[in-house]
Amino acid sequence: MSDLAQNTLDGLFLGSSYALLALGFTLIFGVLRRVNLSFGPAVMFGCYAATWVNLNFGAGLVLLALVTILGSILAGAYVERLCFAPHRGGSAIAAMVASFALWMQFEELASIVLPRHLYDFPPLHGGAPLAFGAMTLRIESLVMLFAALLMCALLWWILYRTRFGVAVRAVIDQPQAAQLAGINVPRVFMLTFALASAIGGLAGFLIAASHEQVTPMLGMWSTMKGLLAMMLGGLGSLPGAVLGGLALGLLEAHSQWFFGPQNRDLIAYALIFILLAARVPWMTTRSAS
Amino acid sequence: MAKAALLLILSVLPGLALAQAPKADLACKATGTDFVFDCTIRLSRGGKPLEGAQVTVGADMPSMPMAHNVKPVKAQAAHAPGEYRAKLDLEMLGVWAVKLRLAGPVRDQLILHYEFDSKGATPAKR
Amino acid sequence: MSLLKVRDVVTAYGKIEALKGVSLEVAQGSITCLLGPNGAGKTTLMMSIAGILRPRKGTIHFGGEDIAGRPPHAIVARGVALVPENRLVFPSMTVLENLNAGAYQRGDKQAIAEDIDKLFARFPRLRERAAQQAGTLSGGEQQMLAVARALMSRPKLLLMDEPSLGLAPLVVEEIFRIVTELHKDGTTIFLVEQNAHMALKVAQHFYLMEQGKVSFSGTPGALAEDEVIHRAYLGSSKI
Amino acid sequence: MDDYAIGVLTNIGLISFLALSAYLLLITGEMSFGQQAFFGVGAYAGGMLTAMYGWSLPLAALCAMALGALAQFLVGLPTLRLRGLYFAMATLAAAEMARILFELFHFQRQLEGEPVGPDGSQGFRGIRWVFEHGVEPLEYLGMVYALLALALVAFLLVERSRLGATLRGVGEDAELAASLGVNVTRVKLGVAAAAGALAALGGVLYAHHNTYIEPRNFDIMLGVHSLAYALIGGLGTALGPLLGVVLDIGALEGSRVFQGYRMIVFGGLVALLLIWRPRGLLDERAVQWLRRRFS
Repeated sequence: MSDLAQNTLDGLFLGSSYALLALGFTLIFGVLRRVNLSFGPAVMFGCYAATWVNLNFGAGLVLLALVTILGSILAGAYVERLCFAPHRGGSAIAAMVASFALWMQFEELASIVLPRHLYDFPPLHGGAPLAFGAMTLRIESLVMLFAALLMCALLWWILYRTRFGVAVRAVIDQPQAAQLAGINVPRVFMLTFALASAIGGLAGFLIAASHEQVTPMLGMWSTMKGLLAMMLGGLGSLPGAVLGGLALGLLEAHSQWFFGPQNRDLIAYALIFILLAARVPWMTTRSAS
Repeated sequence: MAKAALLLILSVLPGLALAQAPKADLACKATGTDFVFDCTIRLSRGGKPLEGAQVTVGADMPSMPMAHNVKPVKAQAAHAPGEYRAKLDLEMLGVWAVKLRLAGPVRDQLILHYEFDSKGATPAKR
Repeated sequence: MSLLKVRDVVTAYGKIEALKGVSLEVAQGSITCLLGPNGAGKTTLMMSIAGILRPRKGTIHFGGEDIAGRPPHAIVARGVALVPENRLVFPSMTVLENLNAGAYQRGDKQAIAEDIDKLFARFPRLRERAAQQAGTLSGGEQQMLAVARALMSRPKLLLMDEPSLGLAPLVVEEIFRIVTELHKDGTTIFLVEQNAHMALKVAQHFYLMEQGKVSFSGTPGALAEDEVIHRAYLGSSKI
Repeated sequence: MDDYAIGVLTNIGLISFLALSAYLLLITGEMSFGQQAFFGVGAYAGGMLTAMYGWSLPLAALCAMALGALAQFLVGLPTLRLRGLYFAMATLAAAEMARILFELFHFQRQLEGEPVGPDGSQGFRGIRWVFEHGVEPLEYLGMVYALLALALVAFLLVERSRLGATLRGVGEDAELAASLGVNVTRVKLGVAAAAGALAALGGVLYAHHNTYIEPRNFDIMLGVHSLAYALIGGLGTALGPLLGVVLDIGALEGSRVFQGYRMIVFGGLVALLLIWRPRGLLDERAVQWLRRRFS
């Protein structure tokens, strides 16, 4: 029985990191109707920037978090200007392939700045994990879960209680009507991109801290997990992103326990394929050209 | 081109000609300059050292080998029989698939996986 | 004194010139109407004025300043609001949220609340549906919401692109009643309309457009109505 | 031409099959992230038939193409009604499943005391048919380009025929095409099988050129690259994807002078190119213009 509980805890921890990534993805997809394949690599850029700062100057956790988030925002702005702004009225595929081209840039830049295959990253809390009876819970898990919930609440407050939120939802709902209502749509795109990149940066920081390491694979990993969680939760829906992330985390934790790591990913992909093929309603409501 | 087309038609019948495949192992150490390694290659065939072969050494990354690769270099024969030396300039560290193309007495190709780090290279365990 | 002066505006989609040098004026406080067959460029002109499309040549003076090519949000800030063709409400936002979005550029919370009450008085059906998602409203109700949302930015000039499109005759009557009421309150209206008969009853001045150019300008009495309708629907082909 | 140049040209040739496969799907309105899986199916099937069972390369290639076609047909069947990003994600999931299955796939035969065959993540070594039959690199290059020419001729013929118009019709607006009497389901499944076969052929040729394959060769990177080739080169004609491959691999080889910064330079160029030509260099307009000038 305690294995089930332990797996569920681990699943929630993993799932909350996916949820944060999926939130960033969904914000961009919701507003721009575009897939940003450079979302993960921008997060990796942030983590590498923080690692570089830590290696050269040594820095406290808060400063590292800030550097990660700022790095991700900077990288996100670069991607938005080069891949998404020029293709606003144009084709979604061109924007996506352009973002893939920049992914190549980020990966090579990372391997130039920090060539080693693996760099360690300071953990959030050095001490031993908390123990309740047979179950152990690492501080990182608690912080990750708390961060995910906090970010959801913050996003909900921004979207439903601020003027910027009205603008974002208007642009998501009907971009031309938003223009006519006097909303500066290009600015909303940029600010939303920055917000999404910040969320990604936070996720990247927490992921790097909980794994206590940074590798070049972080870019691909976070793009894939964010994309899958977004798909699982329903394309373009913010609550869906969180649910999708948690569901993916729980699914992976449990299937890893019963079937081993490689089968874990196999099962996750199989589930996504079956759900898509069955055209389950919550996953295929929003049209995605 | 005509020979290639002829070959296409001729060899439709199944045949099991499995010539003796050569073997190789690699010893590389870092040279101090970024990502450049000095490698000695020991070639053998049927247990005997393989001498007098022209060996070109290249390397691919496992993901996207056609694009992520390094320009091959010609290895020079070293003093010991069946030993060749080459300087390998990789673009980044990590696991590389080292590709040895042999010409001369035997024409073949071998691919060995090694993990390259700041010190040298060790066979990659995957 | 004309509030809006359009001079030799040329707008093109790629190589196709939808507007081939359009010039017209909208007098302050008037209802000016624009008639013309489908594809004459009426909607293109509206979108060029509102900034959705960027004119290649020509000027659009509003209150003395040239707004041609300015982004839509800058034009809304100067007091021009467009009620677009087929309405374009925010479907998954409620009626109230749609109205608030219309007042996006305004900061005066108190005045916004008052405006909403005034609009609910003018459009009672919208008050009943205030908490409903705009996508679930009927065509006529969505048209009213689109007009109300445009009014939330307190425009000096209201552009209306075929408000009667696809609506039942009774609803069209109500739309034109609202247009005359707005006119009485002092709003200048530039109306693109297919329904020539209704439009000519309310307008003080009208223009006819054909193939991207203005082909007639005058007061409703200046041209026999059947001649107008003939040219408005069939273009000026001589039979 | 030294071995290195022949190697690059051969790579360009065999990857072009993958690019054509992605292009074929793109013009029928389907964005696939999964062509690398069928490329892998071809590589594994072809490699096993020659290295483990002594088949000849041509026969093994034909069989591998059939398997690739069948595989994509089976993936196409349940995803018929998916469109846009949903279809892309379904193909991505299917391709990643294939990659993981390759990782789990251990199946070897003892030949002359040596285990030969796929060994999971250790990969599949010793696909040496080309060396055992004394095929010179130049001959192999000739064979690859002969097959590529065949495929190209087929594409150009189809594109001028009614079938070509039907494909693009389904791509532009499937409902409209259906209303004109096109059996959209049959077209989509036919295209899926053809695309699978094309990708598999590329895979077979790659396996025998490289003599070694491993699951990580067929990851998402290759999938998105196959889309990028078609998009950079242009969606107007079958020559577009080939141009994309030449630009990609050619520019990468050419830009060795940038040494470690190749990807940064190349990635930037691709992004800028797409801004200038969102549908690639040889897009529909360019093709029309060229046809007018030369016909």
